[in-house]
Order: sequence, then C-alpha cells, then structure tokens
Amino acid sequence: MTHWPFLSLLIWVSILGAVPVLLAGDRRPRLARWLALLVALLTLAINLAMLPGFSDATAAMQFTESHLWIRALNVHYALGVDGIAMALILLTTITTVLVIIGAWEAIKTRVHQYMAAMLILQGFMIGVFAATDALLFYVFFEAQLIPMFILIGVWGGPRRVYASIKFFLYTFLGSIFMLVGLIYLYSRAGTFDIAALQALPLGMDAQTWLFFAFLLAFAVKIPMVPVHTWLPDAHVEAPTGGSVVLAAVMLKIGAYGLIRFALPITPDAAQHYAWLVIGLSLIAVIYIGFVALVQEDMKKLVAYSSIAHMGFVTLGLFIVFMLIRSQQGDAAELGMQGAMVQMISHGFVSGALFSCIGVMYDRMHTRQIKDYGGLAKVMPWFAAFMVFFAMANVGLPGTSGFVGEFMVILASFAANPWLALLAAFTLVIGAGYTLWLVKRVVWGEPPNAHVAAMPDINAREALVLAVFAAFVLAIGIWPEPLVRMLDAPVGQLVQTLGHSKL
Amino acid sequence: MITLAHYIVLGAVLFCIAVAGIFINRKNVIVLLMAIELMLLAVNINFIAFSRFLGDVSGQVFVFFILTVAAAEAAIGLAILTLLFRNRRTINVAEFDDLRG
Amino acid sequence: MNIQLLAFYFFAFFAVLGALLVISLRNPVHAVLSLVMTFFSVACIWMLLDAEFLALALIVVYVGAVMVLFLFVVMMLDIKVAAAREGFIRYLPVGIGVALIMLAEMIALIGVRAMQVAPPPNPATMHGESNVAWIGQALYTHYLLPFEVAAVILTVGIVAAVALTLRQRTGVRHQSAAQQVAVVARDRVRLVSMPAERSDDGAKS
Amino acid sequence: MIVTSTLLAIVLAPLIGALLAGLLRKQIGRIGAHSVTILGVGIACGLSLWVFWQLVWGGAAIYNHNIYTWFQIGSIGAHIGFQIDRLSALMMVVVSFVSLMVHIYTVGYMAEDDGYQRFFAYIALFTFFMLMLVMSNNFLQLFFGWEGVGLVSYLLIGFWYGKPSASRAGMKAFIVNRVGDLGFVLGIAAVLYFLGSLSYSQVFAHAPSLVGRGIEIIPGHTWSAATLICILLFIGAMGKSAQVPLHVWLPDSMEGPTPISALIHAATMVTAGVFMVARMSPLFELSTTALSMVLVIGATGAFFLGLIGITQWDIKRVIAYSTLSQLGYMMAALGASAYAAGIFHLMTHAFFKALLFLGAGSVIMAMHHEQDMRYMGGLRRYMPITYFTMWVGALALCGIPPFSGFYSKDAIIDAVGMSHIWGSGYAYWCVLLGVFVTATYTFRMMYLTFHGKERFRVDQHAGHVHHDDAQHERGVLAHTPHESPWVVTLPLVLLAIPSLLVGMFAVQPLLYGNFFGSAIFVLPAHNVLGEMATHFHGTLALTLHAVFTAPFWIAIAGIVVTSYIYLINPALADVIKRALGPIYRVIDNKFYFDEFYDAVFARGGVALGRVLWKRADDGAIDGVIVNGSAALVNRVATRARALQSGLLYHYAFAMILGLILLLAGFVFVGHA
Repeated sequence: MTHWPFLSLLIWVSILGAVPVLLAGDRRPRLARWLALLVALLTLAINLAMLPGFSDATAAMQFTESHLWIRALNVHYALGVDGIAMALILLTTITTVLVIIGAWEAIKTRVHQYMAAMLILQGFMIGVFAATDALLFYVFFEAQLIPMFILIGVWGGPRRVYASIKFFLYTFLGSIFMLVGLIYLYSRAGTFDIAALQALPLGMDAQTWLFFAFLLAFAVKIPMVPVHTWLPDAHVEAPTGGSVVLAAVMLKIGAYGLIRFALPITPDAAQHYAWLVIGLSLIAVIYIGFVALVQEDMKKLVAYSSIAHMGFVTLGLFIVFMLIRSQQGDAAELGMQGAMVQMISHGFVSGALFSCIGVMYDRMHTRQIKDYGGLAKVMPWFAAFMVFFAMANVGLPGTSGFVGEFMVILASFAANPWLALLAAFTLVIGAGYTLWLVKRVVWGEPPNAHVAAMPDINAREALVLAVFAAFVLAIGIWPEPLVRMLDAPVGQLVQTLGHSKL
Repeated sequence: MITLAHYIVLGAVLFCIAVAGIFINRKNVIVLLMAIELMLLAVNINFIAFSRFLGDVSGQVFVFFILTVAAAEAAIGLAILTLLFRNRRTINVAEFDDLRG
Repeated sequence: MNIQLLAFYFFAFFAVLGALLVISLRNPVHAVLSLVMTFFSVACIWMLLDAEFLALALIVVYVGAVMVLFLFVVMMLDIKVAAAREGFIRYLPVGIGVALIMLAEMIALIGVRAMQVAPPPNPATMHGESNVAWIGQALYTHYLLPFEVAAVILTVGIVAAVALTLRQRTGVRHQSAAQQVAVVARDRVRLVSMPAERSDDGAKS
Repeated sequence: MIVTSTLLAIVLAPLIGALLAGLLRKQIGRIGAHSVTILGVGIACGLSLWVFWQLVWGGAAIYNHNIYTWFQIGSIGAHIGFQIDRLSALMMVVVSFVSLMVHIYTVGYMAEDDGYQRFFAYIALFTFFMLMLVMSNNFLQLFFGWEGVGLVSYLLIGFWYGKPSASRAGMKAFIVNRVGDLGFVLGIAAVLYFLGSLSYSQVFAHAPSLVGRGIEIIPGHTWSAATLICILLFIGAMGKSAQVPLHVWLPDSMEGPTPISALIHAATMVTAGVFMVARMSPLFELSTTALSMVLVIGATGAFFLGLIGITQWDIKRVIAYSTLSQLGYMMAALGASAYAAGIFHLMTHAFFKALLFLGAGSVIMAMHHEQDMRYMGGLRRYMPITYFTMWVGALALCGIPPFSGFYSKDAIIDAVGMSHIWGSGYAYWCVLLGVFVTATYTFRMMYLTFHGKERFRVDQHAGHVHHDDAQHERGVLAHTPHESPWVVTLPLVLLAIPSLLVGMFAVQPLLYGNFFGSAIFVLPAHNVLGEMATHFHGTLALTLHAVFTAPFWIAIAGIVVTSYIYLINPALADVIKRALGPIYRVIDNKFYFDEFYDAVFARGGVALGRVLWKRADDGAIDGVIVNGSAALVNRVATRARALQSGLLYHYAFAMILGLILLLAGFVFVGHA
C-alpha cells in the first residue's frame, strides 16, 4: 500500500487539477464547477484510500516521501503524516468538497478562477500539514496566503481590499519571524528536517528567541489576542467559501505550527512562558466572548466566536506544561487531546455556521442581524440546521463542540481550578452570544417582506449542511475514533515536552 | 618604463573629467551620453591595464563585452533621444520629469 | 625616459585634452569630434598595452560607427546651443570640485607608489600566439555563452532602436499594392434587390 | 435479570419516535407524529415498569455496564453506560409515566397548533435525554442528559417563537442554566482530579479517600476537597432545579405550552438537580458544609419563593412559584441527609404537580388561552372532571392527609427538624412557614379559578380570531367554557390516582424500608430518617398522628384564612394588600431578582462588550497598532517621496555622491 506517493498525489492532484478548471474559462462556468467538484472528490477519495494503510498505533510519520530538493541547502521535498496531520488533512479535503458544492450558485463571476483558487488553496494547505521539512513547510505556509488573498480580494465584499491586505500583512509579518527562526535553526543543525530540528539541543536564550519567533508567526494565524483583529475583517469581506476554509482549516495551521515547531523545538522556553500563552488564551475566551456579544454583523460574531474557541486550543496546548510540572501525564495528554479535538470540531462547526450565513446572504445580500428574523417560520429546515450548529457552537454535549472544551476544562482544573473557572466561563458567555444571535435571526416574526419571501434551503445546500451536521454529531456522540487517531502522536508529544533540552 | 600606476591614473583622470562633465552639462543630454562613453572608456583602460599586468585574458574579454553593450546602449540611448526630441522639441534633462509622482 | 614612456605621455595628453574639450565645448559637433580624438588616443595607449585587437576594435567600432552615429544625431537634431549651455558657469565650480575630490580619493586609493611595477612579458607572445588568437581562444571556448548573449544584446539593441524611432506618419499618400491586388468584384459591386413599384397609385391619380 | 437490549430499547424508542416525528413531519402527518412518539414513550414506560418490577420484586441484580467508550486517554476514560438500581429505576418510571401522560394530553391540547409534529418530536426527544440522565452510570453521560434536557427545554419554552417574550424566556432559561452548568462542569473536573474517574461506582468507591484532602483555592486558605466538589456540583443543581438565586428562569418558562410546564418545568427536568444530589449522596455526606448550603438554599426557596406565588394572577405562574417552593423542600430534605425523603417528595410532586399543570392547561383551553385568574371564577360548573382532579392535586400539594403530598412533605419537615447541621434551625422555620404559604396560594388559586362568581362573559360574536391576542378583549369568550376532550381528562384522572394513593403505599418502603439500598449512602451521624424510623408505627398511625402535629395545623390555618378571604370576604384581600404595602410590592416584584440580573448581567455584559469592542479592539489594537503602523509608514513615505524628484540629474548626482562616499570609506576606513 505505502509505496504509492499518496501525499504527493493529494497535493498535486489538487493543485494541477486547478489547471483544467482554469482552462474551462469564463464562458463555461458549468464545466468549471463540475471539473472542480471532480478534482475535489478525487482528492477526498485519495485521502480516504490512505486510511486503510494508516496505522494509529504509532507516532511515527507515515506515507513518507523524501527527495532532495535544493542540494546546496540540504533542503528536501519531504512529506509524511502522523495522526494529527492526517486528521487535519481529512478536515481539509472534506471541507473543500463542501465549499465547492456550497459555491455552486453563490459565485457568479469568474467561476473558473474561484474554483481553481479553491483547489490550489487546498493543495497548499495539505502541503502545510504534510511537510516534514521546515523549508517546505514554510513555502506552503506562505503560498497558501496567495489564493486566500485572491479569494478575499476578488470575490469579497465592499471593503475587500482593506481586509485582504490586512490579512496578508498580518500573516506575513508573523511568518518573517518564523523564517528567521528557521534560518537560525538551519545554521545550527545543517538541515531543515523537522524531526532533526526537534531533536536539536538548544540553550535557554536561543530557545526563548525561537519560541517568540514561532509564537508570533502562529499566534497571528490562530489568531490569539491581541493579534486577532485581521480575522473579523477578513471573514466579513471574504466570500462564503473563503470564510469557511479560513475558519475551518487555515486557523488550524497556526495551532498545527505550534505543535510542530514551538512546542517540541523549544520546550523549555514554552514551559517558561506558558503562563503568557495561557493568559492570552483566557483573555481570548472571555474578552472576545464579550466582544462577540455586541456584534451586529453575523459573520463578525461568528469570527469572534472562532477566536474564543481557538483560545481553547491554545489553552489546551499550553496547560500541558503546567500539568507536566505537577507530574500529571494523563491530564496533560487529556488537555492536548482536547486542543486537537477542539481544532477538528471547530473546523466543522465554524465551517457550518459560515455556510449557514452564506445561505442567508445569498438570499438577502446582507449580513446584518437586524435585517433578519423569524427564519423558523419561513425556512424551517434551515432554522433546524442553524439551531443545531448554534448548539454545537455553544458546546452542547452530543455535538463535537462539547468534546474539546470538556477535555480542556477537565485538564485545566487539574492544573489550577481558577483557570478552569475562567475557561468554563465560555459556557455562559458562549451561550449568551450564540443564543442571542439565534433569537434575533431564527426566532420571532419576519421583520420585512423580503425575509418573509425567502425560500427554504434547496437540496444542494441541505446536502452541505447535512454533511457538516453528520460530522458534528458523529464526533460529539463518539469521539473515540478521532481520539485514537490522535492518541499516539499526542502521547509522544507530551513525552517529548517532559524532557528538558537544556 | 610605464608602470601600472600610469594607466590607472589616466583612467581615473578621464573618469573624473566625465563626472565633471555630467555636472556642468546637466541640461544637455548629448553631452551626458558622451560623458558616459568617457566613463566606460576609463573603465576599459583599467581593465586592459590589469589584464596586461596580470597576464589574464579575462580583462580583455570583458572590455570586449563592455564595448558591445556600450554600443547597444549608445544606439538605444540615441534612439530614445531622437524620440524625446521629436516629441518634446528639447534635449533639456530638467524638462524630463515624468518620473515625478 | 624611453620612447614608450614618451609615447604614453603624448597620447595621454591628447586623451585628457579631448575629454576636457568634450565637456566644455559649446558646439556639440565639435564635442563629438573631440571625443573621437580621445578615443583615438586611448586606442593608441591600448596599443602600448599590447592589446592590439581591442585598440583596433575601438577605432573601427567606436570611432567608425558609434561616434558617427552621435554625429548624425547631433546634426539631425536642431539643438539650441544657448539653452543647452544654460547653467554651465553656475555648475562649473561644483563640477570641478567634485571631480578633483574624486580624483584625489582615487589616486589615494590606487596608492601610486604601490603600483610602480614593471609590466611582465606579454602573455600573448609567451603562449606563442598573437593577441587576437589569445582573446579568440578565450572568447570562443570559455566565454562562448556570454559571447552569444552579447550578440543577442546587439540584435535587441538594433531592433529596439528601430522600433523606438519608427513611426507611422499620418496624412502621407501612398498606394498599397497588396490591397489593390486582393480586391474581388464582390467588394466593389453591391447588388440590391428592390421591389418593383406598382403603378396603381399613378393610375388612380 | 436486566439485559442491555432492554435498556437500549427504553432510551432509543423515544429517540426514534422523536426523529421520525421531527424529520418526516410532512410525510407522517399529525396522526403519524403522535402515534410514533406515544408508541416510543409507551414502550419506554412499559419497559421501565418491567425493569422496576424486576429490581424490586424480581430480585434482579443492579445493572452497571458500559455500552461503549466515549474516549480513553491514558488512564482517563469516559464511557457511555447504564447504572440501573432502585433509584434510577424509580426515576425511569416517574419520567416515562408522566411523559406518557403528557403525550396523550398533548393530542388534545395542541390539536389546533401548527407546530403539532414539532411539539411531539421535542417532548419525545426530551424523554430520551431525561432517561439518559437518570440511567447514566457516569458523570459524562449525566452531563449529556443534563444539557440535552436543557436544550429541549430551551426549544420548548420558545416553542411559539413568534412571540418575542417566548424566545427571550427560552434564552434566559438556557443561559441561567448555563451558569449552573459552569459549576457543574467544574465539579465534574474536580471529581476527575481528586478521584481519577468519571464512573459513579469508582468515584463512590474512592470517595472516602477525600476525607482530609484539601486544595488551596486562595493561597493560604485550604478548602476541603469534598466541600469543593459538592458545592460545585450543587451549583449545577441550583441551575437546573431552580434554586435561589438561579430560580429566575422557571417562572418565565411558563411562556411555553402548558404540557411542557407540566412535564419539564414541574415533574421531571427541574427535579434532575434533586436526583443528582441524591445520586451523589456518598460525596455530599462527606461535607457537612455543602449539606448546610443545600439545606439553607433549599429552605430559603421553599418559603420565600412560595410567597411570590400568593401575589401572582397568572394561573401558570402561581403553579410555577409553587414548583419553586416544592423544589426548595426537596433540596432541604437532601440537605438534611434525608435523601429518600427528597426523592419521595420528588415522586409525589411529579404526579400532583403534573396533574395541577395539566388541569390548569385544561382550564386555559376552556378559557381560550386566557391565563389570568382575574378573568376566571366559577368554572366548577363547566368542567367537573378538571375541577375534581385539580382538587386532588391541590390537597396533595398542601399536604393534607391522606393525600400523597402529606407523607412526603411531613417526612421532610420532620427530617429538617431533626437535623443538627449548621442552618437547620433557620431551615426548619422556613419549611414550617412554607406550609402556610403553600396552603394559601393553592387555595387562592383554586378559589379564584373554580369558585366565586364568573368574571368573564360569553359573547358569541367575539373572538372569532382565535389566537390573535392583540385584538382579543380580555375576559370575553366566544363560547361557554366546556369540559376538555377525553385525551385531556384521561391523563388527569390517571395522574390523580397516584397523587392520591402513592404516598400511602410508598411511605413505608421508601422512607423506612431501606428501599434504595446502596444507591443512597448516609453517614450514621446524619441519618435522620433512621431516627425517624424509630417513631414510625405504620402508615395508618402516621396518618392519624398528623392531627397532633404542627404542620397539619399550620396548613389548616392557611386554608381557613384563605377560605375566609376568598369565599366570604373578598374585600379583605385588598385591605391586607394595602396594609402590607412595601412588603407586598417587594414580593409582587419577585424580590427584584429579575431587575437586578437584567441591569447587572444582561445590560452590563452588553455594555462591557461594547466598550471592549469599540475601545480595545477597534480603538487600541486596530486603531493604534495596526492602522497606526500603516499610517506611520504612510507619513514616512510621504516625506521620502520628496527625494524622488523624478529629475534624472538628481539621481545622477546621488549616484556620484554615493560613489564619493564609497571611495572615502575605502580611503579612511582602510583598504587592507
């Protein structure tokens, strides 16, 4: 099984698949859509074909490929996945298919370019998750900015230029520091192989500098307070598909970077500054919760709620250090698992919520909450989905949103009950902003004739939302398969973090 | 006996004259172009002198290329000049300020 | 002081003189001619350096082609000398000052004394060949690719010069033989079918 | 023998019914919807009874198995599984029976509603979650059911989503419950932290190890681990069981359809907190502090929230405040370590309160969805079945022997009186005075509704627009009120039977017969029920002895006073109202809890959010740092642009200057 270069296939089928889509041209949007869907389904199929050959018993990289890429710098085109990467790649391929179906009629201009950008974006994102060479990672990490930049800048809303430039510059600023960090590591290790970099012994000063370089790069991406302000703007201006991918997958790249770089390469510095990240995470949960409460734009509200939820991811990742310090290995693993599950879950939940907003936007061309109301009356099926995803966003048990938050809260209690209290505050504030949104949009009477005339979701939209709902429900009811997939690498990571490099 | 210094000083003198030419003829594009030719010439003297004193053919080959490029440059430069003159009726550099934002 | 040194000073004097005249003469035509003199003197100095090929190339290519081109352009364009000379006196001190500073710095850098070395024997004759062969060897083996590139650059230069100066004149009458030949009858004669007039109206009135 | 498939059938049958009714509502229609859900809940009810019978008389062993693993990380495992002992079996019977009654009742009550299928889907789904809650064998699943019933409660309170007050009440209920859940989740985390497991059996087995362990919550201040766990868990119970000060959502929840008020907000969901505390008795027994807290909070609710009921005019709100008061009684029982008494009262209360609510619903139907008692009166002539059954419920509620409520409430009052923990004196007075209050509001409600003169008039031409409240003149009916159809009265009768009898038969085994066995654990020092058992000489003796006890006479006093005011001298009510002016106003405004929460939390939260958003996010971060740096670049660039004159000789000059500087650098810095 494993002699097929599955990962390369995944990446390049997706990227090269964009070429025929582009060639379909502006005149034949139907062809472009079908081609794009075909390519996306093909990638998904390849990805699923990997599952039988994937072993969750080992933390080692699987499906590895390595070719010398730049001889002078000892850079390799090296790919490989462990459970963490595999889960995220699955998230990517599933989301992309849904996004392409979701954009079927919503995108009317330059359909072929939109679809191609989406496919290229998918390829780059898979590349980020699959790269085991730091420079290759960096290349993919930067490259995926470009299609996203285009998606926001071309198909976005009225302030799309401001938003896309803000998005680009923010991320770019962060990644510059990462590049410097990588170059320093290269000068020490003579290789860009991530595994070798993780094994590299480093002094505390070097670790501190590197830690902050990586933290800045990935904190922007996650995004953590206070470098989060690009996200609401980007979401508000992005087309629906862009928002979905941004929330579902791209934010995870930040957390994934922390897992691959900041934590294992600089464990001692991360240990030393864990309080800082934990503090920022809790600020994200509470402060952003309050900010989300007063938003008048639905997308902004969901965007802020994304920041709050990603706060749980960083909290789970860094709570590990406090737990290792107090010798609670199992709880540490629980916290990190919680962060992982929260990532995957947030991918589905926020993707679904943005899709819901997209459905509304396609009908009314406004995202202002005050323009809506009484959707339960005019669009009962849509309202059912919307309430369901809102509940997942609130973290109701039985939906995926609960699992990660629950694990992280359990773990943080073991670290310090006060942390758990602050984190659990999301139970209240999250319910507050989400339900208030639902109340104003779904319940009540239609405020105007336009809303009253909105047709319910069609089969295509129902399909997209139903698939999202199926995953949200499946993870919520039975997280064990996902946990098993992540277990080995998470366990190993916690082990690694326990050993000082000094 | 002619030493290396002789040639290099000659090159330096010609170069400086060219620089002075650029300064004092800032209105006249043709003289500017000629001053540039002078500068290239000064450089070429240095190349050939070093080539001779080091016994290395590369210097002379390089001069060959410089001559080639300089010829192309002169041809295009003059073509642009003609074009400018045709459109603006002047060769005064001070009036060529389209680059100003 | 041997004859070679004497020749060097002689040519160097005219080269510098020519250069000075280039930047100071009022008439552009004269300036170009002074430049020719400089080039010629420098070519002679190159001869002293045993670089016969380049010396001759300089005279043939530069003096013969480029300088003539300059001359053409200068004569073709109707340059108002007075306007072009504007500010000459004003910038003269600055120009001289800058030039002298640079010269002083360069000479200081060269460290004249450090370079009081006698020329080694002519490398070309050491190899038992002429200067031309010596350059040719290098040019067609080691520097073949740059050489080809140089050729391309020249071609591009020619094309560019033509493309830049070529213009379509409007209002000039000339005949196009190709269009004349390509004419077919269909384009000239248009057959229009018109319904015949009924004469009823006429009959009634 | 209890087998897994039976238990799975019990929980899944309502779920399948709910899914069918909810997802295929167009296809199966109204009749299909109520058929599948009633069938599903009927199966659950029948099997629950069978399981109960097996446990109590069939000699079946306690069932405790995991169905599947939810997650397993290191040694920390979370599973889905069932623990069926007598406590959970009793709850299953109560839940599924009341639910079945409500299902049948709904066929009549919601007959004209557009959301018929949706309603059945919701209540069947509720039954599923509630059964998951009571049958759970671990904290995770408990929380799953806990939040699930909260969700359905939210959906059902806001069932008539067109009404802004309904959707707001739903949201309020969910969010207030979430405040409790915050404590509950932390409690679960504390259990995991201190005891290393989420499964009941392991947690309770290790519970004694908590003694002496502490945690420094505030530096230099050690808290007992057991107290921390119990208080956190109890905060969860406070939210769900609407204890002071988290009770504010329950009266508002009356915005929902009446069957829901009966099922969720009286009989089952709100008692989940009581059930949970009883389930956690091995933990609560370890912390006298936590028990005191439970006792004091419960007793406070029992008296003070009952007081509010006296001032209300909305028939459903009166019963809602009555529910709050009775929940206080149950909590007080738990606080006094009389867990069995608490559960006993939970059971009797489930029957008679569901009866009262459904009866009230029947009245409301007759009155064309008018809920204000000021427009009722004299209804006993029109609806005899409702009238009689509601009197059964009312007397049970007041604790008049031999109605079921008497046995359970009397046991609670005695237990609180015998308790010696901190706060028990205060609690005893609260529960005693609560009896008076209960009698007062109950009889007031009954008199206002069924007795006295009719305060409505019948106008054949009015109210053809049925549900249009805006144009409906209050107190004018289109038809004379009439008795409800059999689907409504049948559940009333079926609920009246246990309301009347269950106390009599259950009091001995439940309270004094060690019915719950190992399911409930009481320390010998706290064992008030055991002490009471020594004075117990049979049910009949207990019933007769009631005449010599204080609670009985207090209740009678309440009844007499109320009867005098409402039957003989109605003007007296206003006199009293005026005489007690300020106190009346405070009670009528529900002690200003709502106003306080609204001002501080709701508006305060929004205001804080607005400040953070505009000042911190948009102002400081975006304004100063992000756009500020962009503006700085812009300013610098504007200056720097002056250098780009566009004049060639400026550039040439710059180059030459650069060259001179370069050379100077070589000359002076040296060229070695």
